[in-house]
Amino acid sequence: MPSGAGAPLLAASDLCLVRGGRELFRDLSFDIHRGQLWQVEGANGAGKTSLMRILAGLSRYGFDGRVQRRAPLLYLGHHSAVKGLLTPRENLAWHVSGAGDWSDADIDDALARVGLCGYEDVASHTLSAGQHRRVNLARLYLCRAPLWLLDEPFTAIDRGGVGELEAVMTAHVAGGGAVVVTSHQALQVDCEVRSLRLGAGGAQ
Amino acid sequence: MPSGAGAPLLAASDLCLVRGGRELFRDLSFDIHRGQLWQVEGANGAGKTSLMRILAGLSRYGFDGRVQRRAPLLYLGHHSAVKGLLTPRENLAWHVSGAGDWSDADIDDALARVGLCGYEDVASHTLSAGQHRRVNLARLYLCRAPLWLLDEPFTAIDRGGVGELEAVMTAHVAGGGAVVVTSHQALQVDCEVRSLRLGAGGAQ
Amino acid sequence: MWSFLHKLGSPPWLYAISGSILRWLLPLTLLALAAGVVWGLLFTPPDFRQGNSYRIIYIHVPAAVVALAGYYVMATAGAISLIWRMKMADVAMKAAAPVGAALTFAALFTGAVWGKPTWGTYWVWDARITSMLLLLFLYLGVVVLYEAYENKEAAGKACAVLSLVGTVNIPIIYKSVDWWYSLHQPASIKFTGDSTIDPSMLYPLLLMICAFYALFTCCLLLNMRAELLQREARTGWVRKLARGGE
Amino acid sequence: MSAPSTTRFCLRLLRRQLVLAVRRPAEMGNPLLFFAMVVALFPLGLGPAPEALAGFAPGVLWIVALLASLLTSDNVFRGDFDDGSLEQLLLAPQPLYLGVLAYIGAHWLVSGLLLSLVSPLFALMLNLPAAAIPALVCSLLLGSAVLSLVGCIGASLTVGLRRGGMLISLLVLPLYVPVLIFGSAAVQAAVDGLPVAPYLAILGAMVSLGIALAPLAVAAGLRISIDA
Amino acid sequence: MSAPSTTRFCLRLLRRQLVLAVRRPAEMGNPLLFFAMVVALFPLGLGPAPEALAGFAPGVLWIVALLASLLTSDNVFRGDFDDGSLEQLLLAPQPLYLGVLAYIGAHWLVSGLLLSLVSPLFALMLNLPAAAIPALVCSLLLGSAVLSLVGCIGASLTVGLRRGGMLISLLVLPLYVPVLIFGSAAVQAAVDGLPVAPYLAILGAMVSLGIALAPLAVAAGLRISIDA
Amino acid sequence: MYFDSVEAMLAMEGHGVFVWSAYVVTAVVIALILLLPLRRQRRLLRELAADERRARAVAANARGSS
Ligand code: HEM
Ligand SMILES: Nc1ncnc2c1ncn2[C@@H]1O[C@H](COP(=O)(O)OP(=O)(O)OP(=O)(O)O)[C@@H](O)[C@H]1O
Ligand SMILES: Nc1ncnc2c1ncn2[C@@H]1O[C@H](COP(=O)(O)OP(=O)(O)OP(=O)(O)O)[C@@H](O)[C@H]1O
Ligand SMILES: [Mg+2]
Ligand SMILES: [Mg+2]
Repeated sequence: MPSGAGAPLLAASDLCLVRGGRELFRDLSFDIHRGQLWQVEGANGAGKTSLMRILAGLSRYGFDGRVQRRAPLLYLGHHSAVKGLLTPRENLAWHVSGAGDWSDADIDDALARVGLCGYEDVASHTLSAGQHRRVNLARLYLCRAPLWLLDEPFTAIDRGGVGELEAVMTAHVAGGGAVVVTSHQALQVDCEVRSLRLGAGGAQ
Repeated sequence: MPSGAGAPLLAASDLCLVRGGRELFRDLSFDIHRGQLWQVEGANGAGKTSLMRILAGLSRYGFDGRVQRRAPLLYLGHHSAVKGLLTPRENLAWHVSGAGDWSDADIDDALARVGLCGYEDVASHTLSAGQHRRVNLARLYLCRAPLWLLDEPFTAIDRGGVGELEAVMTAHVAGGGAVVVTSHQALQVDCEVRSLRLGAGGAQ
Repeated sequence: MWSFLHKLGSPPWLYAISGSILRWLLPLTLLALAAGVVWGLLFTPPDFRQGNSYRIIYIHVPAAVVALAGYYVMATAGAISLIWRMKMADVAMKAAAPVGAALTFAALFTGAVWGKPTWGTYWVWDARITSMLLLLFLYLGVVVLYEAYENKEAAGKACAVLSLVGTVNIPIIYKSVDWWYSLHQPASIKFTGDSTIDPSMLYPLLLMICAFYALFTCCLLLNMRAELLQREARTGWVRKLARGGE
Repeated sequence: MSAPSTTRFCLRLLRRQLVLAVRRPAEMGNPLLFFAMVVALFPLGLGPAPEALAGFAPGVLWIVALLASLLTSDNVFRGDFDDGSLEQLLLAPQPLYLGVLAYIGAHWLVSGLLLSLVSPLFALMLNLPAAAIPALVCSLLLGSAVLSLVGCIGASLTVGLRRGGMLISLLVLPLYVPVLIFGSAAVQAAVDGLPVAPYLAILGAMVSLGIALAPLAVAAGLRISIDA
Repeated sequence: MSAPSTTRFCLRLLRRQLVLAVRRPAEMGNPLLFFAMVVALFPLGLGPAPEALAGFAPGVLWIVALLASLLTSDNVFRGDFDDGSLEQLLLAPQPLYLGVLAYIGAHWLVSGLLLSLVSPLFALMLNLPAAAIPALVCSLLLGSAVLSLVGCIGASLTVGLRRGGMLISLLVLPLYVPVLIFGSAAVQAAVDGLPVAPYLAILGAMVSLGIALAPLAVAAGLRISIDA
Repeated sequence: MYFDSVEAMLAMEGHGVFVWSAYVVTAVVIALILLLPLRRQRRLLRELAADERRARAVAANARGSS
């Protein structure tokens, strides 16, 4: 599917946010179409997370402008949404249960692809920081929502894991999805990366 | 001070750790001398955090081997130890209060150096993820302990911040301190980096 | 003496010696229990005031006495574990708690059931009964705290701290409960005369008390053996045992 | 896109909550043990005379049940808020009303239901006449459902607050008062040999009203808390 | 290296804890509000006859104070454990005993002390004779210090547990019993016109014992919890 | 033997329910505290033995294939 065809999955117009007396961004307008990969960049405190939450619809007050969402979306935030007392398998099964019917084999397969083969049945709180996040990232292999909003997905992930995540994102974009990702690292993907730079207000 | 002179700041001998039925490392012995920079590497779940906690003395049961600490140390872990209801200034003042007497100017200076100038007096829970961690990292500018144990200090920090942290670490090592750091990124420092690779057991 | 203490700290030795003790103590205990029960239930005359309901005494009193003694065993083991850092003391303390809790429950239950025919009610807030209830809570606290920790070595230490705090507190708790009881108006019901017990009733009671002490020892050793196996699962002697056991 | 039916989704959510409760036996046993121990405090504080105890047994049992429910309801959403699961629930396509009902149902099952079932034991210990025990169990069954419904409203409003403390008790205790009054009145009526049914009917009406309205309030509260 | 004196360090820790409490007024007001509301529940649950109320006022006031202290002590170390501050405290060169004492002291100041100071108000609401009020305040002042000391032991042992639930109430309530007995006995003695001093002396002895020993247990508990 | 018949023994002049329920519950408690650790010990040993066999099989496989 050619990039930019059809109605945008998400349209933001005139977004403007002031927090703690600082203007983080103003008059931000953009359309996210199928087949696009957007990277939101900016120093610490530039407003990346705030923007992502506005796009996802989690923040509904305190900003100006309009966001129109025309497709189901997947949002992964700073928190891993993994319950320590459940096993990775139970966590993943619960996470994807809202969106479709997945067999146990699908779930184990997704866990294996994020390198958690052999850890399916331990309590998640015994996992290391990176493994903990990987449980959540395994959703990317099972998710059918066309629009992904990923807030710093590479946190605590080792180099091999980052490469695989980039591959998944590329594949999703190539298959007609769209991805908005924040990261402090440069993305190594073989598709066009549109950059959204948030400027002022951050740590210098 | 030449690297390796005198008694080691920390001596680990025959460390061996089994967690959840997996052997993470065995017969690990090393001495950390003044003027050395060690990077602990390994995939997610390789046991880096577990090793750091053993070195710091926070884990005392469940491993074999001996750790001798001969100098005060500074440990920064996955958790930022920043209280949301206190301001960055209060947080930092409290953190360094155990080790020396610092004037308010010193503290503001350290906060400015991590890019938090202007944020000294807001409640810490309104800070962004990276700024939150920066409050804790500001301790590095005030710390007189010769041995630093830093567990993934670059998490959530933007590119500029990473560069500055690397400069601080280099300066500390050049000044006769020692640093043990875990990170998934390659360090860009102009001093020798000794690498400690933890192998088996991690996510593949 | 020192070599004995040293041996006591060695898991394989403890495992072996407890095995050979159990081999004769366990059958003996069961035999004594059976004999005591049959004697008490069938071969003693009824009490002139309480009739046949007094036969509960043969399990009530031993259970209560041993449950109380059990706390001291547990607390002593906890103190040893914390002060001399002896791992086996940890294990013993952990092993004593569920047994003590079970016996305390038995004492409470039999007491309550006995209360209905004699006092007309299942429960009164008498000093001794109340302190028994508190003892149950103290035991349960140790059991639940141990289960809540994942790292069993840390769990042992935490329970040792708790039981040590308990040792300081137990006398205070008992004294205060006794005092509380005498402070408020006395309950209308009293325990029946204790020393005026007839020899024909006394001997089976003594037998049962001894049997319950033996039972406590057996359960303690059994629990310790299971705990040792779990803690030492990765060591050579347990592996050898597992291979031989098949 | 074959999204699974909403009912299935909610049943899964309910199961997840129950699994979490069972994995944390101390959490589940806690309302019961708390109940047991606080009930035991009353004779210690007020004196052991059996008649006096029987006199205030209905009130004491109800107040302690209410406290047990209050204390556990604070945690219903807290863990999910802290680890980000709540955001995911709000973003799920299924109606939030039903998801919230699953949370409330799980809370009632592991606190109210269990507590009602073991309450006869404690009633006996406080010398409550045996004739009043069925009334106690029934009123607790119904009343604790209302307590869970109302408690979750308070929990949803306070879960996002950093300075919340146990603010929930301030919000929720006044709303608990009618339940306490009718609940303990039901037991007292049974003690006095009066008919109990009217009280139970009122409690039942409260339950129905609560099931219809409380999840709406909880859903709104959660949306606000996520934003704070 | 001029490490600041240990006393200064502890005073700073105490100040930090107090600042945190003041920043969270709901947290600080909470024991008071909880106290007020639960005390208000009793007339509702037990019936409002004034003489009856006066009869059980000493016990009820003490039980509610005890619950308020229990509920807040669960949180003493929890926040610091979750955000890593506790690791830093354990790694500090100053003796842990004194640091722990600062935590306990702060907890007593914002729960026990405040509660004792406002208790006369609630005592009047429950028709407690005015003559007994000094005894109530004194016994609460001393007794709540013991409650804080013991409660922090429970908190330190359970802070690291993922499956802890409100396990602390199981660990701590049996140990609270002596305080409850002597505290309510002191008030009862004052109501009956008997001398109160012996009871207060016993409570004072408990405080001294607690200050000497409890911080040791708390320090040991924290070291274990950090490791679990 | 004090009682004349089995019925008399069961009834115990009206106190039978209390006496026998106390004895039965105590018997169950005793059985539990004896059997639970025994069962746990047996299960642990069985698991360890299975582990051991698995490890040996893996080692044998590795030797066989190389
Ligand atoms: C739930 C209720 C009860 C509890 C918790 C309980 C608890 C105890 C305890 C702890 C002891 C051992 C005391 C010691 O060794 O110092 C004991 C002994 C005894 N109990 Fe009970 N009891 C209960 C009910 C009853 C009833 C209803 C009776 C009979 C009417 C009874 C009769 C006795 C006798 C005769 C002794 C042995 C004599 C003595 O050592 O004083 N108990 N009980
Ligand atoms: N409490 C525990 N019980 C059992 N296993 C544990 C526990 N904590 C950690 N582990 C295991 O120890 C291993 C190492 O964990 P650790 O946190 O040290 O990894 P790490 O190298 O720091 O990884 P990361 O890069 O993801 O931070 C993991 O495989 C984890 O499953
Ligand atoms: N609740 C709040 N009240 C006031 N200001 C806030 C609040 N939350 C965030 N801010 C401010 O908004 C700014 C942007 O925060 P945000 O979390 O969006 O940054 P970010 O770009 O995601 O940074 P990072 O790279 O560190 O994650 C920060 O300067 C922060 O101080
Ligand atoms: Mg961010
Ligand atoms: Mg790590």
